[in-house]
Amino acid sequence: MKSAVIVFPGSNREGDVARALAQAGSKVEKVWHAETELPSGTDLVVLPGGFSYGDYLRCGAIAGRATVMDAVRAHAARGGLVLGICNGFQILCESGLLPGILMRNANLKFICHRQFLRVERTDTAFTRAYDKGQAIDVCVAHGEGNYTADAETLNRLEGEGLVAFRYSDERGQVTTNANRNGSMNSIAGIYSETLNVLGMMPHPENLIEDLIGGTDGRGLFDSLVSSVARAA
Amino acid sequence: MIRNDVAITPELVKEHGLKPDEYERFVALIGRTPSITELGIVSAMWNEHCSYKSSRLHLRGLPTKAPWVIQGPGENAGVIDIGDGLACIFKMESHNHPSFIEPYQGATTGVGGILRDVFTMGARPIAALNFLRFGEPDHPKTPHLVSGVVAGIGGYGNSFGVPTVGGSVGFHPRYNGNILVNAMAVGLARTDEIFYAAATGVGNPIVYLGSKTGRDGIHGATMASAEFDDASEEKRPTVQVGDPFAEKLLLEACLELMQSGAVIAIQDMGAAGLTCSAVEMGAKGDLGVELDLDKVPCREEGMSAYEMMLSESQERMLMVLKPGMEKEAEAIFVKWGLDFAIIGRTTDTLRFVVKHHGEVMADLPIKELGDEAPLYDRPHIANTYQAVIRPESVEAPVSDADALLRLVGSPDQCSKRWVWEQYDHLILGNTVQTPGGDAAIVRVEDGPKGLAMTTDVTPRYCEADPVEGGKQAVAEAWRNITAVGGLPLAITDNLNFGNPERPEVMGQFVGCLKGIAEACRALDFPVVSGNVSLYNETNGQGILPTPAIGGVGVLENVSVHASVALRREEDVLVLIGETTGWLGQSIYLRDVCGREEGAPPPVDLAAERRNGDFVRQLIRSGQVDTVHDCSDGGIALAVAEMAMAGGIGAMITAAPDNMPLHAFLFGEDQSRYILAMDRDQAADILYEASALGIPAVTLGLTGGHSLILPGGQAISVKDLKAAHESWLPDYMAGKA
Amino acid sequence: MKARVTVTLKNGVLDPQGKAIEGALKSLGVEGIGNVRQGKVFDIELETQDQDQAEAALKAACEKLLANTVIENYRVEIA
Amino acid sequence: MKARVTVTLKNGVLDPQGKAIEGALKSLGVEGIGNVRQGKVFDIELETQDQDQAEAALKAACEKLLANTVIENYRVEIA
Ligand SMILES: Nc1ncnc2c1ncn2[C@@H]1O[C@H](COP(=O)(O)OP(=O)(O)O)[C@@H](O)[C@H]1O
Ligand SMILES: [Mg+2]
Repeated sequence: MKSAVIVFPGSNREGDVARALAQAGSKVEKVWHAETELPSGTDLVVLPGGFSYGDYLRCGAIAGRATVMDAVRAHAARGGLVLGICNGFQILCESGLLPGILMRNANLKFICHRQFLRVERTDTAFTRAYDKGQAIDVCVAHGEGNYTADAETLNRLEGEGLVAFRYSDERGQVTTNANRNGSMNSIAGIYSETLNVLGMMPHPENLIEDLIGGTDGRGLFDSLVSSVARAA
Repeated sequence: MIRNDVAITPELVKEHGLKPDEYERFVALIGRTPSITELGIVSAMWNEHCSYKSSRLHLRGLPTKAPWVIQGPGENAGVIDIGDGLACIFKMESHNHPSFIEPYQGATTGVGGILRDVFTMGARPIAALNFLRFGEPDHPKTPHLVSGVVAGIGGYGNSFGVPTVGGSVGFHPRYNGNILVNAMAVGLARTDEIFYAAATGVGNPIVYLGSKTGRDGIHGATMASAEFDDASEEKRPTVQVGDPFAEKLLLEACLELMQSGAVIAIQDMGAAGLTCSAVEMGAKGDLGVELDLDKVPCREEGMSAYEMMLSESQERMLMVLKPGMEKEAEAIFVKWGLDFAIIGRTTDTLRFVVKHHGEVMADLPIKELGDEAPLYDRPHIANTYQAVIRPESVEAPVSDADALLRLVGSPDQCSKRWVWEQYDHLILGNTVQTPGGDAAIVRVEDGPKGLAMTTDVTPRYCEADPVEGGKQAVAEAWRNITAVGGLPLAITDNLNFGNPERPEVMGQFVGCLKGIAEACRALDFPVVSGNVSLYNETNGQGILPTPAIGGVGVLENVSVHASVALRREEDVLVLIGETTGWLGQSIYLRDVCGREEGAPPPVDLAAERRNGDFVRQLIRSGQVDTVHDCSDGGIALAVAEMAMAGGIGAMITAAPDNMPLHAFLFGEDQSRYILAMDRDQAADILYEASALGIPAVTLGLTGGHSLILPGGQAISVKDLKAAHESWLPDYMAGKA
Repeated sequence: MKARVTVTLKNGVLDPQGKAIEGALKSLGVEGIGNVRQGKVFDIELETQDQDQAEAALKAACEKLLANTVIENYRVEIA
Repeated sequence: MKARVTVTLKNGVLDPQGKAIEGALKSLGVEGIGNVRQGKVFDIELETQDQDQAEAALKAACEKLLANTVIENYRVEIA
């Protein structure tokens, strides 16, 4: 498996996600935002966390229009896998690859804490290593993760089962308390219609080791590697 | 636009913060009347912030050497060897005055400045910490300052991409008019790839890098050394705005350029911007410097030489490049979208020459600007020491349990979660111990090594007895690192004091330094970098003497460490260190009895070292994994914190017969640790301790859902946690 | 030539920031403030003197970047 | 009554956002854009019908919260 991690000016979790991918057994190549093509043989494109372009204007807005995004769009259109984490999710929304937008957190503050997520479905390339309804312990670190979409979009996401993760308590219960950024329907991550693009605010890449808080994030990367292996 | 030929009047000299005799000294040095640009340059070089004129003499007494010290004070940051070819580079710096005027931007630019100090030396920042002091909670400005400063620290560090892993927050009326915002950065480099500020070689290009120069913070450095008065709010436009995005690009570009081998010397533009950086590079390398300001990238039109030399625009660097490597260097900066301009060269004249529009605006002897700066041995008087308060003379609380509940929920002792949740403390995936423990632990690359780090000082101790307070600050930092299993290696300090022209304040400064030096020597914990912030005083009211200590230690195997959280039921709690029930200057005396009095607890440095070495050995050998040091609030607060962190109750069974119970529970005797371990282990450890002459007693047992005090009073861990976690968020929401 | 672009949230789009400001003003004791909505302005210097060219450039800037037209409206005024 | 408050950075104060946007517009091929500076607008509904009261409330809102007068200017227009 080969992953391309796109680096924008201001990306800062590219190393974290590269480490998680490598640990799961993927080859990883970092790709500069000004490139027009992805490395040949790319299975997965990752848009990492960070503050691309300082998060100035709107989070992900400037990166969403970077040169390399045309290549990412083409990759997605071919059915290639795309994962956007945190700032990457914001970029996916701004570039039109995913619907909706991430607004400022309800308390208007950046928040960094451990957070449980309920895994909504396990039949995708991203989540097959998890159990349905499992509560996984990951971390969040963002100022603008408040997922917002119009009623029609929200209905479609729910109706078609495109919600990937919701903020929950440790038992997988979706509660108001667990939804600290104010996201609609407690949405923490969504898929594209074809389930090959995933955007999520939390950071599974920071929970891959027992020593550093736990290993609940590994499932996502293991899922990707095994999915690609299966497809090959 | 300021012309270079304005007449230099006594008023103008005064406005530049130079005393008449300092100005005379300068005129004598150059043998003529200076131009306005020259006056600006010397005012920047000779103010307190850059010249350390009041403190230099006393700083010489600090121990700065050890076999593992690669670079002590004097460079952008200190450097220590942590083995395996790796160096840890760190420093702490204040941004107190700017943060009071504009808390968000003041704090961001403070963080930006200290990160730059660290990566200037070739290190990639791996962690940030901060030390904050605000006025009393009821002061109308306090909530606004807390919210702005915290958002600013987070705003910069989060975007830059460094985990903010630790720090300290406290409140006291003596900070009402002068808050403290001290930021610390820790970086990592290979020992053979460290970069310094001294220029070498004549005729080498001097290059300007980073963001453009604007009229930001002109006089900022002078402001940092001027006492506040009520008119100071009008100095506002000198506030700079931070751009963490530009800094992140600057980091990547600088590290890439350093790898290319093109860099001879590098210096960040901090206080007094281009002036300080250029003069230091030349003076340290025994070279002259010639600058052509026509080449400086400017953000605004019509900037004069004076303005360019004094601008404190952020995210800028100065480098001396290897000749012939200009093109390669420029390509790297263009790729990262940053400015790059050759603005001068090194010379063999030992003069600092500044040209603008073909005219010489300044021509000064470069070494004398630094070496001949005024040096003061300001009068200082020793403090009047406060009497030792005997434990028996301090009233008992109505209820020990209520007193404890009150302390865990007090402004100074409550959880600072509201603060550190605004900081990304997990980025980079190496944070082994997150905020909330004794010291933060960050894994070094992929391990197995780790670094432990902390910031500490107890200002009320320093106020009551500067020497003991200085010792205690260092000892507490050493203890916090030890408590997680780290071997303390070196410190950075941030010496925050009032007006040094007052002999009492100078007395505090001298006393604290004496204590710091003594403790550093006794604990083999040298000072490798630091910062002095004086004139923290408004309308004659100075801050508490606050020499913040930033300590760093190493863990050879980071997976073997200890933390404060109780892990198991039925563990035995063991107390290491001697307890006399010292209540003078304790939190109990202040926050329960309403008295801020007495001599602070003394630190026996030999015992400190012996107890700490013993505890560290227990952690390293894997015998103990649960440790907390005893500090503010004594045994009771320490056990409460262990219970809250682990969600497991505990029973304190030891009850002394030689002191009142409240003195035992809340006394702040130094050099103590509380350990939790299983029964068999405990017997061995108590035996080992007694063989070594180390005081050790069984304190109690873990288990249940409550903390039970001697005599049977119980508080549920849930209630403790509710009190501990609620004060700060409620206060910030206007509810407390 | 100079222009000002104003970007505001579409009606019906939730504005957490506006809401928070509203609340903060109330608790600061500022009386008589009802609903608050926050938007952005961009003051732009144009390198052309031609009105049509300027308008075209500004429209392009808004559509391509300055506004997220899914949730935002924009307005251009040339000084 | 409705009002619009516009908050802009004082001259000479660094505007990292404006700078980044300027760069982005250039790289998106939008021609003729010079300097960009970003500010904020607040659209505010007032609960009073009295012009003087409204002005006083808005001024208080700006000074206390909406503008950081250390680095920003503000302008109030009542519709
Ligand atoms: N400003 C801050 N930023 C980050 N962490 C903080 C801050 N203030 C306090 N903390 C964390 O809260 C914990 C308790 O702080 P403190 O009571 O000062 O500890 P100690 O008494 O062990 O020095 C520490 O882990 C500290 O790092
Ligand atoms: Mg401690």
